Amino acid sequence: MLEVSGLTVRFGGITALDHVGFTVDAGQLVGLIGPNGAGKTTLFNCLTRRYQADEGSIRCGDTDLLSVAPHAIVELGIARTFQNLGLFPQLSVRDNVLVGAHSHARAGFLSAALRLPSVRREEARLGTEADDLLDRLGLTAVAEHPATGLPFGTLKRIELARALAARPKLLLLDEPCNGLSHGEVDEFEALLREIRAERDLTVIVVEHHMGFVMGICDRVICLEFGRKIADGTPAEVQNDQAVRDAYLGTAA
Amino acid sequence: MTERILDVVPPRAEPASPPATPAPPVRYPRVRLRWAITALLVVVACVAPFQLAPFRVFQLTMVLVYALALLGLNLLVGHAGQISLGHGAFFAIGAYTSAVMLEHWDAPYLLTLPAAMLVTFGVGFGLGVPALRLRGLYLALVTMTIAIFLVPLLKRFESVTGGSMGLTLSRPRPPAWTGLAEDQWLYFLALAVTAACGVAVWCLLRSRVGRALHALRDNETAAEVMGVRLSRYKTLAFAWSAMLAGAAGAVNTWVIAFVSPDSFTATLSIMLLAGIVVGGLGSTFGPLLGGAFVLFVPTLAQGVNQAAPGVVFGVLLILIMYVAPTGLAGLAGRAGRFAIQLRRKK
Amino acid sequence: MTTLLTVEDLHADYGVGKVLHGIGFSVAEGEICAILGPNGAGKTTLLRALCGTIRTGGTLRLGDVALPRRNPESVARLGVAHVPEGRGTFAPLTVEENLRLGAYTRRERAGVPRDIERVYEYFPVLKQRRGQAAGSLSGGEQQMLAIGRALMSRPRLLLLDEPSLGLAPMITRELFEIVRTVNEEERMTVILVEQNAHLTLEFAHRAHVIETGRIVLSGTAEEIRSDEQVVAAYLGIEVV
Amino acid sequence: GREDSAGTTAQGDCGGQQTTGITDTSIKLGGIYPLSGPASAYGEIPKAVKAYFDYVNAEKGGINGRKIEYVVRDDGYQPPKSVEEARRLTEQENVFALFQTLGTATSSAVMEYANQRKIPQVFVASGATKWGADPAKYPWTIGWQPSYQAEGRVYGQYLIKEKPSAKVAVLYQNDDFGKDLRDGFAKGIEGSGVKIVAEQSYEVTDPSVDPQLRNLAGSGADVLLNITTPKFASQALAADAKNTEWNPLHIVNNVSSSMTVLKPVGFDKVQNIVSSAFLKDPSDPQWAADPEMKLYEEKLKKYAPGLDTKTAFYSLGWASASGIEQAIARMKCPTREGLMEAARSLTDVRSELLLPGITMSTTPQDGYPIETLQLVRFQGERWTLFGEAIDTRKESR
Amino acid sequence: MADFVQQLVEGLGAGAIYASLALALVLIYQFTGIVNFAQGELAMFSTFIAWSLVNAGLPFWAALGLTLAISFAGGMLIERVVIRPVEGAPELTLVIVTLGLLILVNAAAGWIWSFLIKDFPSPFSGGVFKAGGVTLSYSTLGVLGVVAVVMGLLYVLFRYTKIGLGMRAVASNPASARLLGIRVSRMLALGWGLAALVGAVSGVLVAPLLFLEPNMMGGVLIYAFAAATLGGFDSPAGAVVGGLVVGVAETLAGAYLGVVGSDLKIGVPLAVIIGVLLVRPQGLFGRAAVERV
Ligand SMILES: Nc1ncnc2c1ncn2[C@@H]1O[C@H](COP(=O)(O)OP(=O)(O)OP(=O)(O)O)[C@@H](O)[C@H]1O
Ligand SMILES: Nc1ncnc2c1ncn2[C@@H]1O[C@H](COP(=O)(O)OP(=O)(O)OP(=O)(O)O)[C@@H](O)[C@H]1O
Ligand SMILES: [Mg+2]
Ligand SMILES: [Mg+2]
Repeated sequence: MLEVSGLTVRFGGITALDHVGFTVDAGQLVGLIGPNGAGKTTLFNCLTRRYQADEGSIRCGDTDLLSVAPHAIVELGIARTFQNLGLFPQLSVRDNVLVGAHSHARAGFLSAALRLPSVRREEARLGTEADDLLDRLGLTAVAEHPATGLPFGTLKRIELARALAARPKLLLLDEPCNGLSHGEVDEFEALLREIRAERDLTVIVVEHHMGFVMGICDRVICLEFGRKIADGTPAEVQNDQAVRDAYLGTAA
Repeated sequence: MTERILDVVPPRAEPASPPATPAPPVRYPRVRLRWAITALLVVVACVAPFQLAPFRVFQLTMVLVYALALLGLNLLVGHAGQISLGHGAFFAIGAYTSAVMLEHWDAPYLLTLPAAMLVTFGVGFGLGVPALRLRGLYLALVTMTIAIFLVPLLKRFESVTGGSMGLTLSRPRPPAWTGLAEDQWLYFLALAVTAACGVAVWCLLRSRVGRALHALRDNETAAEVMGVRLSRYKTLAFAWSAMLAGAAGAVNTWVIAFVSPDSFTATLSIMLLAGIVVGGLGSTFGPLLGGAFVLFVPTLAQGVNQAAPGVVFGVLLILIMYVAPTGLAGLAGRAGRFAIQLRRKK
Repeated sequence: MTTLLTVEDLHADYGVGKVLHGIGFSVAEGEICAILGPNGAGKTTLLRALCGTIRTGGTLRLGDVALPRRNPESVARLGVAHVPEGRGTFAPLTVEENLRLGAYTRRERAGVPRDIERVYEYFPVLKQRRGQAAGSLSGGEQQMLAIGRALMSRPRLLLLDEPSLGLAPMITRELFEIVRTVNEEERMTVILVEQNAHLTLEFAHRAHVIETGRIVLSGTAEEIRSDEQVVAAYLGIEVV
Repeated sequence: GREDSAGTTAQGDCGGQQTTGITDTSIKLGGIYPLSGPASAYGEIPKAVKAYFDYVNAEKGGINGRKIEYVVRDDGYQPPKSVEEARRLTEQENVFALFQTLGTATSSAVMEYANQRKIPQVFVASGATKWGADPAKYPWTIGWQPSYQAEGRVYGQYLIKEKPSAKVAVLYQNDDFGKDLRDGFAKGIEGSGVKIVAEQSYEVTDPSVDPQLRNLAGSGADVLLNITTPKFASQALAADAKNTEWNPLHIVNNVSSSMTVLKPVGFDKVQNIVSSAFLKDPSDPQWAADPEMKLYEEKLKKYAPGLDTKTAFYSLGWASASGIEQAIARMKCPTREGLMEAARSLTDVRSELLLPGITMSTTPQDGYPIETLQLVRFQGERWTLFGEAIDTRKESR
Repeated sequence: MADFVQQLVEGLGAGAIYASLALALVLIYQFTGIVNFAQGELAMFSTFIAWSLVNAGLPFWAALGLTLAISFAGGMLIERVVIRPVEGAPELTLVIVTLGLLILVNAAAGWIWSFLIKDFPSPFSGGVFKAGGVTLSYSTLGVLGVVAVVMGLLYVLFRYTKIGLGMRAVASNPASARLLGIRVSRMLALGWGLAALVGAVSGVLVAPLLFLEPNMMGGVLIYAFAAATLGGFDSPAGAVVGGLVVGVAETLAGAYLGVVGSDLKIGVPLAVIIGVLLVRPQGLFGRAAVERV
């Protein structure tokens, strides 16, 4: 499904990614871990064309991702959430989710301004879909609330809803458990499992919460200083000495 | 000892704000209120020209003209989040397109409206290209310089534009069947165009397009990740915004029957921006309130102090921003909600 | 032990509805005090109230002085440092400039370069990035920067809002060690808001559990940890 | 439609003519000026006009027993605003006539409306030719001061006589005023040995005309025709004085010939520059004993205390107010039609402060009241008249 | 050739004037994050104060010193009275408030001192300096010198002082700056005061060349905006280089590009700006905003 090879990104003197290569099979749930500044988010940014890769290639199915325009990434079925939240603060929660469905609608300026019947139908369809999603993620009560001033955990869930509204095949989650308490992490884990099964998702998740990563992932990749230092089952990675030294620390 | 504040340990509490089984989605009274206001406005708008003196009708016509331009500016600034300090230029281009067609080709005046819209759409699309790269302040200042540049440019092509003398035209006569006076007829023309554009913009904003504009205003990166094609939406927002300002320019030509470069100096652009900020960025009725501001407040200022109307106008502008930092529409909305709350409490 | 911070009947809101409904507790000088509670309980709001960024009612005292209302500058000048939710780094400024700003209100300037070095020792990655714009750091690096910046003012009271957010497990542990070090060596008082209740209770002296804007449970860290029922009910963690 | 309902009409001899804004004891006039915005300097003019009317009302009992009410509105020099204000004056204030709308573009915007509604727009404060060019199409509009074109021709005539092979550099404001004057000059020198060798224009938004002047200096011209508004005129005069290598004969147009322009530059730097005038200059000591001038100074002090009588804007306002007084006094019918008829049939009528030998004359076909100009030269601390007053009527038609 | 050099020199002279006001714009932007449309009018008002003082009989340099002090205090006062009530309001609200201030100050100056032009003494001697067919007046040289000095001072202020650091923090994130104990309001007032002071310097430099009247700075402001935009709004060096480029481009275009002519010459710096900004949207010397997700 996804094939990354030799991916290198540099910023001035820093090499944020250094010849990283791996593949992800359809349906897999891959955990991406590594110390702070290892390049995890940078990798996501390359996958969604936020950053320009200096070397290497990324293929998604038959497409060379690096030659796709940033806005067209979502059309290939790739959606993501952001580490530091990337919501639209002045829009309602519902509208945030509807923006997620942008790529599944066709209305243009003129047809929308004239409110052609096709646009009306499309809006109705998107509306129902969004409401279903909100319902599914327990956000109905805050649907009309602007996406600011809600607790951090709720905001993270809205981001997930928005990403799901794009009906992705590949979902990239950047630290989804941030700010969740222990119990909430468990709930989220359950939710993610269900959604993944329902929607046949391939997921890459960056997370520092080891309980979550080890519990849910089929496979874990560990980066350090932009290099891949481990790639295997959770158990393998957890016992890898390099990973322990660089990331988990002795206590883990 | 653990200090127990509750006697019974409750099961894990639900998250604080969202209750698990929600009440039916909240419908804000605001929404119903907006429909009520709209209905009221339509009635008032249709009755007014038969009740008011011709001069007042003329003033309302001008309010509508400015409101139309502000509708466009609101789309760009309020909804797409790009600042233009040069919208007077599009207003001018619309006005000149109409005037030139009337003067040189004797075109039927109604035809000049779509023509003006087409021309300004094209120009706006072209000028939207810098808007792709520039943000906020930089875009504002570049558009301002473009507006300033337009004035000598209009003077340069004297044979077409009439140079600095401008073009003097005559006002369209009402068709006999209407039985309307000229002012009334112009008023209804302006009303029809403004209302139609208002409805179109309203529809536009309540669609995927509107949401995409809002999204790119709030967070460009996230919008692009969600599939919003920034270049397309930004240039089109610019073009549509220019087109509406151009439409306002064309109607302005019908009403004023005179165009000259001096009619469209940087002052106009600045007044338009002030108008939409005062009216309320991103609000439904902001353009209308802004239009009223542009027309009435300078008059009010000279009523207060004729020796230096600018002093009064400047003070008024600053005061309005104190009282309503998010615009008059926001202020009206707040007042409305307050009233509703008061009624509920009783 | 003297009391450093006294909070009585604290109320707070964001203009729409109350978030804190009469919170009262006190923090002794040299204590690490943990505030725990579920999402949206009002922990962040409590810290904001303490540092004066939101509207409040009730009494707040630092030592003998009442904390000024709605005036975070003065609160900061009384020796309260806050690592806010969302970090609040100055994106266009460099890492080092951010750190220097942490010491903005300090009278003695001589110790500033030394303290910058100390922060670099705590978080070596910051040293590597010292000339880089703070906005370009990774999430975790920014978190480190925010904590380092707060330490630069050598505060009497340090408010930490989910400091482990986005930090790698190893760094999280180190962070807690650092908090313990400054607490012990400099008698810096710390109020720690955390989701990672287990780890927090290991380091804190006292803890308060907040739910929907009220304190529902208070005690020493030991007590709370040992009361399994409570821990399971409120904090949703199995005790190891 | 409703729009015609407001006006009133006369009975008797003048039957059917409009009597809005005029009664046996009063007459109401409205003026539109830029009191705010970039052209606010002109906002000084109505102060003197008002003083003149106050004086006439208080000391002469009005004009033929009719006291003058004078309403001033601000248009900020924006044509759409001028239309609005013109309509406010006529429809809300019910003025009898628009006396002085200032500026070419602004007055043009009003012209269509005034003629359509048959409202006198008299003595427009602008020297564009259009006010008198088409009396058949725009019978309700008439200018007052010598047209810019006429002024340009005067300078042309002067050069042909004095410097028959002059090479002229022209600096002009890029608008109707600058172009009209330049065109008049070009027409005036047609077929003679005088040639324009360089031209530079500027925009009112330009900070300075120094660059333009520098470019003109390079042309090797020996005459500089300076067609600018006051601020830019000062800049140009100063720049010319500063450039010691280029010493052309400097002609400055009438608009900018006032002392307020020359004084900041320094009198020593503007010696022997040439201009033209049709009014007595209040700062010129030669008129110190002139009764008209004494009246002006005394009454302006009395009715508009605090104004500096030496300022040319005030003498202009004073003179034009006196002009409208003459026209109103000559109305046969006390109607709008009557006013236009009077304004269009003036024969050698003097208004206050006109230079000796200069009068107002119109016919139904000739819509230019003042067409005579006097050449002046700056010497010492004042303008001195030289040569005859030049009647541009003779050359033009 | 000499002619070309002469035009170049004159362009630099004009550019230095634009730069002087652009410096004030950049200063206030750095301090407060505001684009101050009233900056030119405040400079004009300060110059009128200096003019009044000179006319009241004060020696030029004393009047100048007093004016700078008054301007500084006036700037702080304006921040207190006019800006503080809308502190924290949306950016455009602040822009409109400064526009209101522009209109207000312009009209007030006209009301107080009338719109008639006044001459203003030049601080520099009137002579010229000649070399190889090129004349350079001392006043141009003086303006360039003052601008260079102000630029240097600002650079030091921004980069090397504690206050400079604090103020950059305030401009980038006021809420965070507060948490660190930086007195934001005082910083903003200081910014307004300093900008008014630099503006006053600009006004005093400009007035002898353009003559003093309420609309004196209108045209200059547009070019100063162009200069700051070109150079990047966060760099004093950028403001100066931007000003010089704009001045030279405009002057040379007016002199040598026949089609452009003096009426359309403003289009040339405009084209330069758009061209530069398309390549470097943050301006020549500006720093690109870092954005991370
Ligand atoms: N735009 C940029 N400019 C300069 N350096 C950058 C930029 N983006 C990322 N970096 C650097 O690249 C490195 C990798 O950053 P990245 O955000 O990918 O880390 P991460 O693995 O996601 O860390 P964390 O777990 O803290 O989020 C960091 O050291 C960061 O400072
Ligand atoms: N800026 C704001 N405007 C309006 N309401 C707010 C704002 N910030 C927080 N709230 C509300 O206040 C309540 C408490 O929020 P707070 O952020 O203090 O919770 P928290 O305990 O810190 O939660 P988390 O663990 O998610 O950080 C929430 O219900 C939230 O919706
Ligand atoms: Mg990351
Ligand atoms: Mg929180």
